[in-house]
Amino acid sequence: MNVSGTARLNAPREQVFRAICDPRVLMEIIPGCDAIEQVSPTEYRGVITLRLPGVVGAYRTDVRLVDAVAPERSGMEGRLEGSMGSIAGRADFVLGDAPGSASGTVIDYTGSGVIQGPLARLDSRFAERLAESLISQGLRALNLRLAREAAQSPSPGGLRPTTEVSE
Amino acid sequence: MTTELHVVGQSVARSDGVGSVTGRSLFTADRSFPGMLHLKMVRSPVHHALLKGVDLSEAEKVRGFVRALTHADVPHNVYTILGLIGVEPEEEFVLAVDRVRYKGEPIVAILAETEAAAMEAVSKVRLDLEELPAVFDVEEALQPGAPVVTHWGNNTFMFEGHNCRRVRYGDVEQGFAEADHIVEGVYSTSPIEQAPLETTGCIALPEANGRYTVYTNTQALYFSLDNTSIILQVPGNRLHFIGGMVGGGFGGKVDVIVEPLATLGAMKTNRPVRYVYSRSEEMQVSSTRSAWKIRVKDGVTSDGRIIARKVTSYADSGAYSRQTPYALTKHAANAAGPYAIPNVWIDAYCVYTNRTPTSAMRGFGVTMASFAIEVQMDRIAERVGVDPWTIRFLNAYRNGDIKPHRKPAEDATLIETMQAAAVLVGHDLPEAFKAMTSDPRPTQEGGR
Amino acid sequence: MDKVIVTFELAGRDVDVMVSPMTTLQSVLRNQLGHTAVKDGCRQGGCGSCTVLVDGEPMMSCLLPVEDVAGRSVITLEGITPTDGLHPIQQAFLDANGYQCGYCTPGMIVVAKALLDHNPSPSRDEVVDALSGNVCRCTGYLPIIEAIESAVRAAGQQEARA
Amino acid sequence: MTVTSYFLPDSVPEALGLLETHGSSLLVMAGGTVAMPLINEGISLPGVVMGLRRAGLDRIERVGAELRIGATVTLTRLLDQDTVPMLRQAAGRTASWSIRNMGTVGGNLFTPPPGGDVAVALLALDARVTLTGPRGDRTVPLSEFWTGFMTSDLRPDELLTSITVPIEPGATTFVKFGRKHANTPAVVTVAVHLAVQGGTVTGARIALGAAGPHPMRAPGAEAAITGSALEPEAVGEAAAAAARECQAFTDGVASEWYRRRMVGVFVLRALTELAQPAGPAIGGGA
Repeated sequence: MNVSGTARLNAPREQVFRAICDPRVLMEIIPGCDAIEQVSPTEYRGVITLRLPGVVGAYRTDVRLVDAVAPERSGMEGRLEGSMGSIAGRADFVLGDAPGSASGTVIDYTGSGVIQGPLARLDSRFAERLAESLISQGLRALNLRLAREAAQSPSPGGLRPTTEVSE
Repeated sequence: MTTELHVVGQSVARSDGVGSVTGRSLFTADRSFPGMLHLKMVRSPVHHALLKGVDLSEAEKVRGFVRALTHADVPHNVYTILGLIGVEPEEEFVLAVDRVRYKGEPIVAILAETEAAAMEAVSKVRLDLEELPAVFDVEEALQPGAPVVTHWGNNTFMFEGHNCRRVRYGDVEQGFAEADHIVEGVYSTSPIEQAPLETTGCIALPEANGRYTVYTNTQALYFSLDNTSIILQVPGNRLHFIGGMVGGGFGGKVDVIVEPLATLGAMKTNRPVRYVYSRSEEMQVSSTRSAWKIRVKDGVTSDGRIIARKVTSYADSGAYSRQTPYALTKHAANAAGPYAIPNVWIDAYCVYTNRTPTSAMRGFGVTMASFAIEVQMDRIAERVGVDPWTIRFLNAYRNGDIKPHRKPAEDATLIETMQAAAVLVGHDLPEAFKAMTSDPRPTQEGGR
Repeated sequence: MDKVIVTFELAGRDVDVMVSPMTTLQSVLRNQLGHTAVKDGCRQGGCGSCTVLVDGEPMMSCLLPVEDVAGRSVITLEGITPTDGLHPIQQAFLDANGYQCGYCTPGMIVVAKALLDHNPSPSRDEVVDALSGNVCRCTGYLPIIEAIESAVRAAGQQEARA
Repeated sequence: MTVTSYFLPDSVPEALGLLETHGSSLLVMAGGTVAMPLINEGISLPGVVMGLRRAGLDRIERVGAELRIGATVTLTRLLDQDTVPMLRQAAGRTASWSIRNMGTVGGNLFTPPPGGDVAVALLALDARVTLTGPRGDRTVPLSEFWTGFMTSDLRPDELLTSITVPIEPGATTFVKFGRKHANTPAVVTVAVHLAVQGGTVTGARIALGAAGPHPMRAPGAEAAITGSALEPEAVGEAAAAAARECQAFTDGVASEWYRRRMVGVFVLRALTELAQPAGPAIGGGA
C-alpha cells in the first residue's frame, strides 16, 4: 500500500510543524480520533474510531516521530490495529514555503505500509483511496484550525495573518 | 443405405435434468454433517515476502477455534501436482514455509466450529512478513536483476536443460531471405478466471475403518485422489473420493487444492471438515488461464505461401508451475498453426511472476496460439492482397504433412471446416477451394 | 452469545428455527431446513443462485438476516415444485435445455416464477431485465430465455383452453 | 467478533437509543447490500448490528413541491413513482430486481463509488438529507453531505432518516455507462438537471458518479452551458470542463485515464440528448 499527497496550509512552517507534533491538535484534526496521548517526546498512542459503510470498529494506533528536522520534515513510523486488521508502515512529510505567499506552507507526504488481516483482502487501491481521503480531511481541518489561531492572535514578527482559507 | 441415427442429431433429454430443474441434485457443499468443522485459510496479504513468523496467540482465544494447521503438520508439504507424471522440480508448497510468492498464498489453515468463528480467528492471526520486490510482467521477469521468483534462481521452467521449449524445423532464416514479404505481430492475452458458479470445495469425513470419504467438486477425481495420497503419505485405498454434480469447472477445478488440507483436518481432529472457497477466494486465488505474449514473424512469397514462421512466446505461469509447463508443451506443438510451413522456429518460455499461479482453462496453451496465428494470417492476407479465405486454403495442412515438431498430421480437417463455414456464411468459394480435401498430397509434391 | 428463535412461513407452513444472531436466510434454509435448492454461489448478492421469494418478491437470501423475514412468507424452489410432476416453468426448462451444470437453475426458475406472477406475458426485454441479477456460466442465457418464453406460450394456451 | 446481538428497532427513537447505548461499536444497516457481503466474506466482523428495515422509515410521499423519501424506501419503489422521472431512470439502472427489492435509497448514499447511482441522480436534483439525532433533526444539502471517500457529515449519534427532493420543472437526463447492460458497477454515471427559460439554460446541475471519492457536481461544466442554448460549442466546452475537473480513479472496473475520457464522452452525450430530445425539452416541461 502506497499513499502520497500535497496540500497548501495558511501558516508558516514553524507553526505547522508545532501543530503536527501537538497531541491536542492531532486529536482535533484526525477524523474519528477519540483519544491520543504523548507517551514520550516522539511517541504518541491513540484510538481512532472509523464508522465506514458496512464496517465499524476502534483502532489502536501508536506512532513514533523519526528523523525529525524541524521545521522542514519528519518521518512517522507506526502501526494501526483493529478488527479490520492492521497497517504497519512509515510516512514522511516535507514542509516547504508556499510559492508567492509570505506565510503559506506546502506539505507533501508519502507513505507506504503492509496491510494484514481482512482489510488486506480488499483491492489495495481501495485502502489507498481511503487513507488519502482521511489524510486530506485531516489537513483541511488543520488548515481551518491554523486560520482560527491566526485570526485570534496576530502572529509574532508583525506578519499579516492571511485569513483566506483555501481548499 | 442410410443408417437411421437414434441419438446423433436428436435432442435427447438428459437423465439428470429433473434433478437440476427441481434443485434436488446434491452438490458437494449442499451436504452438512453433525460436528462438521469449517476450514478458513490465512493467506498472504502481499505479493512477495519472507515469512519470518506466525503468531496464533490471539486467534486461539476465539470462541469456537479448534486448531490450526501449518506446513509442519503436512506429511509431504509439496504441491507440485504434475509430479504425478514426473514433472520436476518440486517447487510449490501446500502451506507456505518461509516465503510467500503471490497474494493469497495459503499459510495457515484454521479449523473452527462455525464459519464465523473461523473467519474471526483468521482475522486475528499475525504474520511477521518482510516484503520483497515483486514482478508482474513476463518480459520484465526475464531481465537480469529482476526479482527472482523461483527457488532455482531464474524465472523460467527448465525444459531438458534449456530455459524454453524449442522447436526447430528447416532453416527459418533461409526462408526469410527468400521471402517477398516479412509480416510481424505481437499478440498478448490476459489471465482469465474460470469463475464457475459453484466455487471450489470439498467435505472430508473420517470413517470408522480408518478410511476417509471426501465429497469434492473436482473435475479430476483420481488426479485429486492420487495427489492427496502423496501429500498426506496415505495409500490411495484409504481415500474414498466421491464426485458427482459439478457446478461448472472450465478447468478451474483441477487444482487439487482443497482436498489434501480438508482430509488432513479430518485426520487431526477425527471430525468432518468442510473447506469451500468464498467467491473472493475463487477470484483471487483459484488458478486462472495464463496470460500469454506471442511474437510472430512470417516470411511470405508474393503469391501468399508462408515459407518461414518464427514464434517467440511467453506464458505467465504466475508464482508456481501447476499445469503451465504441460500447457507450454502443448502450445509449442501448435504454435505454428494448422498450416504447412517448410521452415519453423519456436521458442516458448514458461515464465514465473508474482501473480496467482495459472493452470487449466478450456484448451489452455492452444487457444492463445490460435488467436495469435489467425490474426497474423489476416495480416498476411492484407499484405499479400488476397482475401482471408484464400491465404488459409493456400497454406492449409493436409494429412501426412510433417508438422514442425516432426509428427505427421493426422485427421487434419481445416479445409473441410472452412468449406462448411463458407456455406454457413453464404460465401461462394472458388471451385479450386471447393474441390480441395485434407487427403495426403500426391507423392510428386510430397515431402513438403 | 444467546441464540434467538425466529418464526416465518416456508412454503405455506410456519417453521421455527433457533439461530445465532444475524444468521442469513440462505444458511438457515440450506443447513437447517434442507432447502438445498437455495444455492451458495457468491454470498455477495451478485449471482442470484440463492434467490427466494419473500412475500412474492424475489430477494437474495444470502444478504437477508433470517430475523428480517420473521412473520413473512418465504418460497424456495422446493415450494414451487409440486409434490408430483413438474411446474410448467420447470417442464419448459427441461424441454428447452435451459440448464447445463444446474447450479444457476433454481435461482433462474424462482425469478421466472416471480416474473410470470407479476406479468403473465412479458416481452423478451422484460425477461432479460428480470434475469439480470442471475449469472449463468454455461448456457449463454439463450436457452434459459427461450425456456421462459415457451412457458409463457404454454400458459397462454392453457388459458385459451380453460 | 461474531455477531452477538442483532437489533430490529420498530421506531426511530428506539434506534437512536440503541445507537446511544452501543455507540461506535454498533454497525447500522438498512438493505444490507453493502454491509452483508463484507460480513459474509469475513472482512467486516461487527459484534452488535442494527437493521433499520422495521424502523418506520419506508414512507414516500409528495409534500407540496417536494418528494419526501424515507431512508429505507427500497429502490424498487422508486420505479413505481413518476413524480421525479430521473429517480425512476436511476433506480432502473441500479443492480438487479432482487437487489432493488432490498437496497434502500438511504443506503445508496453510503455506497462507495463506483456504486451509488441513485445518489448521483439525487445530487443533480439538489436533494437534501435529514439527519436525526438525540437533539432532533438537522437538514444538510446532499452536496455538502459527503466529506471524503466513504465518509460523511453524519455524526456518530445520528441516523439518516429521509431524503427530500425538490420537484422543479426542467430538463433532466440520467446516463450510466457500465461494462454490461445491467447489474454492473459504473465506469461513469452522469445526471443532469437544467432549468430552462425561453430556450436558454438559466441554471444547470451536472452530477458525476464513479469519477471521484463520492458523487460530485461539475461546476466548470455547469458554468460552460449556463446562459447557452446548448449549442454544440457550449456542450463541447462543458464536456471538456467536466473531464478536467473530475477526480477519476483506477479500480477493478476501469482505469483513471479511461474514466476521465468517458466523463467527457458521456457529459457530451447527456447534454446533446437534452439539446435535441424527441420532444421539445428546451423550453418544454420536466
